[in-house]
Amino acid sequence: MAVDFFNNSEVDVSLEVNGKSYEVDEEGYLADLNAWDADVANAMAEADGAPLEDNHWEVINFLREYYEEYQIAPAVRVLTKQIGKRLGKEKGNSKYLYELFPYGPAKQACKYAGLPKPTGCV
Amino acid sequence: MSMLHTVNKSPFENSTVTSCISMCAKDSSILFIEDAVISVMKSTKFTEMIESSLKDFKMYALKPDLEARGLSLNNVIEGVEIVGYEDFVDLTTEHDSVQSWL
Amino acid sequence: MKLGILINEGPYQHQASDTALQYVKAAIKKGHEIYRVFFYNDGVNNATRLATPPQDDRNITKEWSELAKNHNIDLVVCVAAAQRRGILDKGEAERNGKDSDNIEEGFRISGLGQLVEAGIQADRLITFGD
Amino acid sequence: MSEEGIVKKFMYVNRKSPYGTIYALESLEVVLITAAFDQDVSLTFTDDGVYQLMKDQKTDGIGMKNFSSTYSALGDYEIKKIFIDKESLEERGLSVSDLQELVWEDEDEDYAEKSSINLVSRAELSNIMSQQDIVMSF
Repeated sequence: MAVDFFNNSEVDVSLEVNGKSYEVDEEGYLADLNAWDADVANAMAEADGAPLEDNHWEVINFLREYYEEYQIAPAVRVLTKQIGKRLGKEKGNSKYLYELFPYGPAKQACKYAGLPKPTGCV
Repeated sequence: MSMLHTVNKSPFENSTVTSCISMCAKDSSILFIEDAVISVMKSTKFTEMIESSLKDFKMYALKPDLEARGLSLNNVIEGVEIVGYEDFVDLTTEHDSVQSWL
Repeated sequence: MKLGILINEGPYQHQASDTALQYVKAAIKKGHEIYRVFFYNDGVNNATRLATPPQDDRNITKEWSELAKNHNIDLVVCVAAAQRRGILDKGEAERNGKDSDNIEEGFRISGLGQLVEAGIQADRLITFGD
Repeated sequence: MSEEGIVKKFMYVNRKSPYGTIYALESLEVVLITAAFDQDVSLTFTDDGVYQLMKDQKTDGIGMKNFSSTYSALGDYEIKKIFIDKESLEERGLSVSDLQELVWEDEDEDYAEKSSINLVSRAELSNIMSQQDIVMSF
């Protein structure tokens, strides 16, 4: 089923992937982060109307590695700098990242990557 | 730059008062509030430490906290100034910055 | 002067919020501007309107709320610390699928950036905690 | 995200060991946000706060999230000034080799890793603290 980004009207939302149902919150974030796999990410993106391509996966994989290593999702500026270091300067800028993830790399890419929902701290 | 340090723990409870004193720069001041007012009483095992530190910096104790705990103002170590909340405000504005030791 | 206040402990367990209240009242009396009071750590518990202390005890949450109303003070509760401890406004309750909110009038929930901004904008930042 | 270009010196003083209370974790959260505001941020670890940086923390047994690896991300957030109180380490029978190595990458030198850790005496710390605009102790 479709999970809209800022759709708060749904109660008890779930995401169907390969016949399996995953609990997600009102904004589409996975309730159980351990349940994440690539199919879940693809299903989330398709539900948002923009299927994931290799460029998206580069960022999603980076986010998962970063979280695994440091136990936090990187701030956008850190993400930009690190992407620039790993994938080349032409990708290490917010224009590139926002084109990939129009709802904002912090929110949208972290959602697909199965990272905790940002608390909206800044 | 002068700094106001505030402390709120009894020196009998933990080492906050001693840490604060050991890291207080020469032209700074210490204000004892809440349970830390116990530090400035005469004839405790900390009296000597406070008295010798008075040579290096100014010390203040909050009167309402002394009174609330039944601590006689007459038994406050000489040289420690007894102040109220409005003086507390003045102390924060007269110093360049404030560090609250928690 | 513009003063920023940080409160890191909840009401009743520690004297921190009481001392902060007395300090803020004295500062207002002396003509200073309270730029913001920011509630962090267990300090977010100062914001619940559901607390019902005995009638002969002080109601710290109400006192903050009234002081804020009378002197137009910005009372900000950290969203991340509040979510951990179940302090919610209407929007946060909806966003997180909870059945009710509990924030007292005069308090607002916002990000930690508001604390940093208070540090930048105010002339002094004074912390009260345990 | 700086406020009209104002840059103040923010120092966070960490004096408590991790896990027993939430102060270490929530201090780290403020630190990361402050860095996002382009401020001049430094961290001090003193008293039991030095235990926050211990190597090999394993929290599975207490059922809490191990956030010790997050300190290694400080360099990514341009936080390069970490002060560790030498006397607090000595009092606890510790040396700097018991602590995590914290580094930052110098982009201008092909991302060369440089240490962020400064081992300082209390006298030096006192001097550094008194030069700060904002000191928050957790």
